[in-house]
Amino acid sequence: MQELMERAKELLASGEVARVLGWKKGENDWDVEPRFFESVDSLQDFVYDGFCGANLSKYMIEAGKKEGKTLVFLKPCDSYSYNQLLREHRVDREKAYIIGVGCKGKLSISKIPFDGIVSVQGASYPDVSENLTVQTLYGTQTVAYKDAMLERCHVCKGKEHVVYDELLGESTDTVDADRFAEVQRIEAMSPEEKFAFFQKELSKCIRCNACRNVCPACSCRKCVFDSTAFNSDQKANTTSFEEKMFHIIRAFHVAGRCTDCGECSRVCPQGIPLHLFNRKFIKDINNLYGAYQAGSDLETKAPLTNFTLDDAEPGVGRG
Amino acid sequence: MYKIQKENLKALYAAIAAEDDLFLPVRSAGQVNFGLWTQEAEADIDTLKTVKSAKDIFFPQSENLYQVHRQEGKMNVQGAELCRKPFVVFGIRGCDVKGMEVLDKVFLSEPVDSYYAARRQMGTLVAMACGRPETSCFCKVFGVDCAAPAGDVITWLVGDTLYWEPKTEKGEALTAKVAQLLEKTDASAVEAEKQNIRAIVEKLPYSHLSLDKWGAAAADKNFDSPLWEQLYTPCLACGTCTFVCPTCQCYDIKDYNTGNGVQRYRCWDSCMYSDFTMMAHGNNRNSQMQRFRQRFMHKLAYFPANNDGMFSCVGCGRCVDKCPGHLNIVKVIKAFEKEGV
Amino acid sequence: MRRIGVFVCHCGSNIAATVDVKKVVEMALLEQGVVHAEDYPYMCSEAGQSHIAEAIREKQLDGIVVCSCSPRMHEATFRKCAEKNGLNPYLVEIANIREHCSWIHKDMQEATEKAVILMRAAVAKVHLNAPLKAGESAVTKRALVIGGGIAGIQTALDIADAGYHVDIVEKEPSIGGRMSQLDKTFPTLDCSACILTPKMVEAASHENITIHTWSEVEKVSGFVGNFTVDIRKKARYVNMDKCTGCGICQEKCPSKKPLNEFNRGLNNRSAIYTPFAQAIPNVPVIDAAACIKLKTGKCGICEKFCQAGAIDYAQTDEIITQQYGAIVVATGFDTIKLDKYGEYAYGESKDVITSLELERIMNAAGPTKGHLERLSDGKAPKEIVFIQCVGSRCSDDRGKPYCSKICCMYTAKHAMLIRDKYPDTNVTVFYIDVRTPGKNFDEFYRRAVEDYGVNYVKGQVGKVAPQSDGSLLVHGVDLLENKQILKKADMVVLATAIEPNSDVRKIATMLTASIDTNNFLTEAHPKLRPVESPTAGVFLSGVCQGPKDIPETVAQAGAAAVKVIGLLAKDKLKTNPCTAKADELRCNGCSQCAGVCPYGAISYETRQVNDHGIREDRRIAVVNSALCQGCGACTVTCPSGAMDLQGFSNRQIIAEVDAICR
Amino acid sequence: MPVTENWKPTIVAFCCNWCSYAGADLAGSSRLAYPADVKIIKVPCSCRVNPMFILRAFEKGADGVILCGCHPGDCHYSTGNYYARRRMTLLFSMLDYLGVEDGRTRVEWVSAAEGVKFSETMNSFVEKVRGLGPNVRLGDLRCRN
Repeated sequence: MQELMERAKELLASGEVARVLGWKKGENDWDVEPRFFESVDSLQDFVYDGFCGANLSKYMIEAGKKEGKTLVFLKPCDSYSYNQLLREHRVDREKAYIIGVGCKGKLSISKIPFDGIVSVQGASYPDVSENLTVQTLYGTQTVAYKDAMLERCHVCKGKEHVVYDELLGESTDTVDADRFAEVQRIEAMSPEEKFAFFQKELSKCIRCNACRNVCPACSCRKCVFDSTAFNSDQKANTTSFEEKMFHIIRAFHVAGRCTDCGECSRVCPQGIPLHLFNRKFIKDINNLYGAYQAGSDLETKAPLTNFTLDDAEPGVGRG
Repeated sequence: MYKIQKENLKALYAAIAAEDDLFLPVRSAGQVNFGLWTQEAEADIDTLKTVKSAKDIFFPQSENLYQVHRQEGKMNVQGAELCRKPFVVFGIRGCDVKGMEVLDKVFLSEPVDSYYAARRQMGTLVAMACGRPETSCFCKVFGVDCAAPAGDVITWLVGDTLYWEPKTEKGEALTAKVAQLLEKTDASAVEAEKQNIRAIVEKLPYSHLSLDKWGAAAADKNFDSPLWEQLYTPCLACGTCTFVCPTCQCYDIKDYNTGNGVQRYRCWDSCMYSDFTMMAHGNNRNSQMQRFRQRFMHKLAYFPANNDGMFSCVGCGRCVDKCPGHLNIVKVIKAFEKEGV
Repeated sequence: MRRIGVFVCHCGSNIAATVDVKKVVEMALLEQGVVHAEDYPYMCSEAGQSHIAEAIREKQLDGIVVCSCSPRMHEATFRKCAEKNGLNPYLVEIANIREHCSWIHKDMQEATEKAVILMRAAVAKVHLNAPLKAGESAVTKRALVIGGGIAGIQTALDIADAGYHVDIVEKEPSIGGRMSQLDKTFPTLDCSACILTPKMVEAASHENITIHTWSEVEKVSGFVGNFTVDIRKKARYVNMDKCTGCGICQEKCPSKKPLNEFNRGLNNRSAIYTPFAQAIPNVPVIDAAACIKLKTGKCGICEKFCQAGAIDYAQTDEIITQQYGAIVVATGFDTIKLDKYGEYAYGESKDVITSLELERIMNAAGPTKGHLERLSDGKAPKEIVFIQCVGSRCSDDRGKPYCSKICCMYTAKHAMLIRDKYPDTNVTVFYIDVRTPGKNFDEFYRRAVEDYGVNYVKGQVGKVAPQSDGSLLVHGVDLLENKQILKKADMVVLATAIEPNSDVRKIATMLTASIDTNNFLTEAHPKLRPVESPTAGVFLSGVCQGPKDIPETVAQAGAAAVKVIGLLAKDKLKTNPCTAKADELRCNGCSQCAGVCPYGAISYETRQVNDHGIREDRRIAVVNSALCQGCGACTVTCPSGAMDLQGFSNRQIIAEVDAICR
Repeated sequence: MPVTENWKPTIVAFCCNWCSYAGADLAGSSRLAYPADVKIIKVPCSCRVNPMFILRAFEKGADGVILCGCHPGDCHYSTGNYYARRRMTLLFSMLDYLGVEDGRTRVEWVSAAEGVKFSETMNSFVEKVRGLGPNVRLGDLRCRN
């Protein structure tokens, strides 16, 4: 972390960058927030540890509108999101100085199953095999680092950055689960079970739009669900259809563009496993049209703006 | 003071639900929210905070106002029924009860919101003291005593025993209905619990936030602070904070085309949204900084200015827990305390 | 609120016998905005139309729904009627209550209910119809033909004869193309050069034709009627105005190593060369890769001998930019590479040759001066084996899945010519099928078999094995006799599959013309628009669209020319107003829409927008309405709904859905 | 809405202008009957059909939605139906995943010459949807009263 801070200070002081987009210490160990640092002094509050899960790439849309270059720290998986935004002309590469930072798996405070957490030690020097020491109002607890990791880190895309100006820090491969296992589990259910499963999950949705607003692929200036373009502007969770429409269409709109960064599931206040929608599309795309990873490059045609003459027919494989 | 063993609570719920609708924290798909009790529902009174506050029961996220039916070229307008069936909210925490007081200021002052007023009249609040307050709790700052919350009935869960104390007429009436399930007891265990809770509350990191920089006088003073420009940056413009908040009361009114007519409904709106209070000419707050500022200025300055100093935050800490960008009212208050003018 | 009139047609009894038209009228009057509804026996008749006209006047209608037959029948009629009466034609919608209702349903109640719903959907849509106006764009009265083979020459001549200027761009030093390499042509056996050369001369001397040889198309922009094309004229190092075509330079040139492309590499040429004697223009080019002077700075012999002083080593490539109204692609073909067909020993033995190489060998101007001889030892072959379908009709990825179409006929021609000229030479042809549809084609083939004694064997060849005595052992199979054949041959000729010229992909991309999996250019409709590409203003001529023989190529070239003439004859083009349009306030500039546009109609520009008081520079999609054909692919790619299709807008379709489902 | 003997499904059929709409016309002029439950919406090309339209139909009370376009390779706009094919493949797969009965959605390629196929397709589709009964999993309850 010190290394990152020093490098950021250096670049800021030299005038090479006008600001730094990084993570700022919170009130507690875990409530780290994304932040633009405009001065060397302000970087005192810079932090980089296991709680820096937030993907900063979407903030680069706004950064591109500001004067001068912005230094941004991107984790390997964040760099895919940035690349996808670049491909869609939503960010200006000229106005970014990208430091690819090492990542050893990121934590979720909601995965630490204790009441009254006061502090969490061990987040800054992550080693997957180590434990976090958690001070709570009601005593000291420990939890394995791995058990407190975000879902996306268990199915990590790898240690490589797909776009950067320089690299700092080591990454660890944290994969210990099959990315599509949960999708497959649902696919194997009967239609009634599937319906019941999603009905239960989606009935929690409060239409807060956190999933949409955090999503680097959902970068529309005006979302269809906020506009009259389709006569479909909605704010309400009036009937269960509203959530289905919203989540199906949202997943469809990001199909072939979603890098599976997992931010939607991370931020959902109701803990809805929203990545299961996106991953279903990713799985289908991989199976039907060949393996595709959004954001991995700028050239490969996206699956939904491409075709082959002998593509599968809709509904193929149905009983 | 009465008591009932935890294992008998299901019988208590059944007894209440026999006549009235019973809302209580229900766990579904891993999350706890207030919901209607049924035999199948998984009641969860151990979880301190429901994701959404109990506000939803009195001021639903979406509610129908009236319906227009068109048939053979004729219109038929039908207003929504006001709530007529008594109901009980069980397990509401002190902060949420305080939240109701804030909502009352808005909806019960003239012109009275008849939908809300009807529900308030029909609803009985069975509050519950917070045995294990959370780090994010700061209700003390707003004068809430979570060891002895307000409500029609107050309950304390101590070990496996739920203590029950009716406080109002409504509370007494409810107590009478379920009297056969309750056992009279003295208040000693409850008193000890209150001391316990208050001791923990004292130790909570946000319990001693200072509101000196806030209140009616802050309306002009804090508006132009350069701090807003720094504080808002991580804001995603989602509505999480507003939708989990027990006091946010803004709503939008919309029409739904049912094919044969229109259903006019209202639904929660969020001042974080870019189309909040959108008018024909555009929006009077057209940057996220302005929208962000609005939310906190409203809670901490404008609302007290219009409501005898009452803040429209109750310190429940839900926004502290749920904000995807880890922004929250505590950070705002602290920033102004440290650097504000 | 629109003032809508609903007109329900009886269509005699076609509709009225099954649909209660009075009920439809009655129900229409209950719909929002409907201020007039009536029924009439024949709405499309003069009298019916006068009812519509009267209602437009009397009731100030600004939307019309006609419940009648399919819009494919009379939409144009009713639109014209509206226009004549001062109403924008796009404010008319048709509810198809005949083909989609009365004709397929028996039960009157059921059919009437459905007709009412179809009427409602049309009313709901017409509420949202916007008055659209077809745009106009001017037409540049000049055509570009890419490729100077027989297809390009014929197209250019036909266009030029109609009075329009045509430019031919040919990448080789001369026009003439593949046909100039052929010896004789089937089924008449006339000499290829004899019939081609006059056409070449005619093109060269035509006042309306400009020929750019040794040139390539570099860049294309614009749209139908208004293309702007950059043409790269490659450095020739010979001043075309000065050169007299005397040929002394080629004679004196000391660099004689480069393979002669025109003779398929079977012999060599000089560094300064014209590909063949009848070349047009008859001006040589210097092959910079082989020229000693250009490589080392020493030599300069050609310059010394050129009395006209035409040699100019300092020449550089030149870009000329020209406007065109129409572009014809006539890029032709080449034979496929045979490196995946090792079993035929091509490249291993000099006596295994392709049919096109045989053409050069048989040609008097070819490497052997027209004598049929083995390239290995110069001996006359006594046994020749022809192998058909080398790379054609191939099911694996070594060759092409299609039939190259010309091989059966030219092989019959070769066999016949050889038997005619060298009666003691035996000719055997291994074939899968002999395909000879075409005027006088089968007769021609039968002559080869019956009159000339060519030995046709139905079966494939598995291997050609060069023997130590210089002969070739052909391992074949006779499917009719069901036996293996081992045949000793002196020469083996491969009927090699043809494929589109390798440049076609680059050209298709520039023109946004689509190509199929075999790199043939796609036609706008396989049956009904065979010489038009899906991109308006781009036409197809010759083998670039699919395998063809000469008569077919010439016929298609003429057809393409007619299409071009039809286009250039117009002063203005009316554009389809149902085109896509981007809402600048919603557009993200993400460029996904351009990725699915088959016409290249979408571009992006950065401009300042005023989004409710926020002024900022944004990248916005811009649709060129002259190019857009209105398919709507872009609209679904657009996540924000910024891209919409006029006449079939998101809200219009949703209004129809709502009306049907309510 | 209870399933009764008299229940009739609402079926929306999106047909491309160049092939399938003409195919439907041909079915009509050939008097090839199919149930009146089917209501056709004309679109220029199958690629014009947005998944929003299909969900919208279900929201408002459709019991089945079918999309018809030119056969792959025959698209009037040369490539439109290829995009439609991918889009619908993914959308239908998602609807299956959510537990919506798979018989409620279908894509069929019908040329202008295939009046018989159009009619047969509609007959079999309507029969399938009738077998499934009313759509409750993807409807908005407000449209039901």
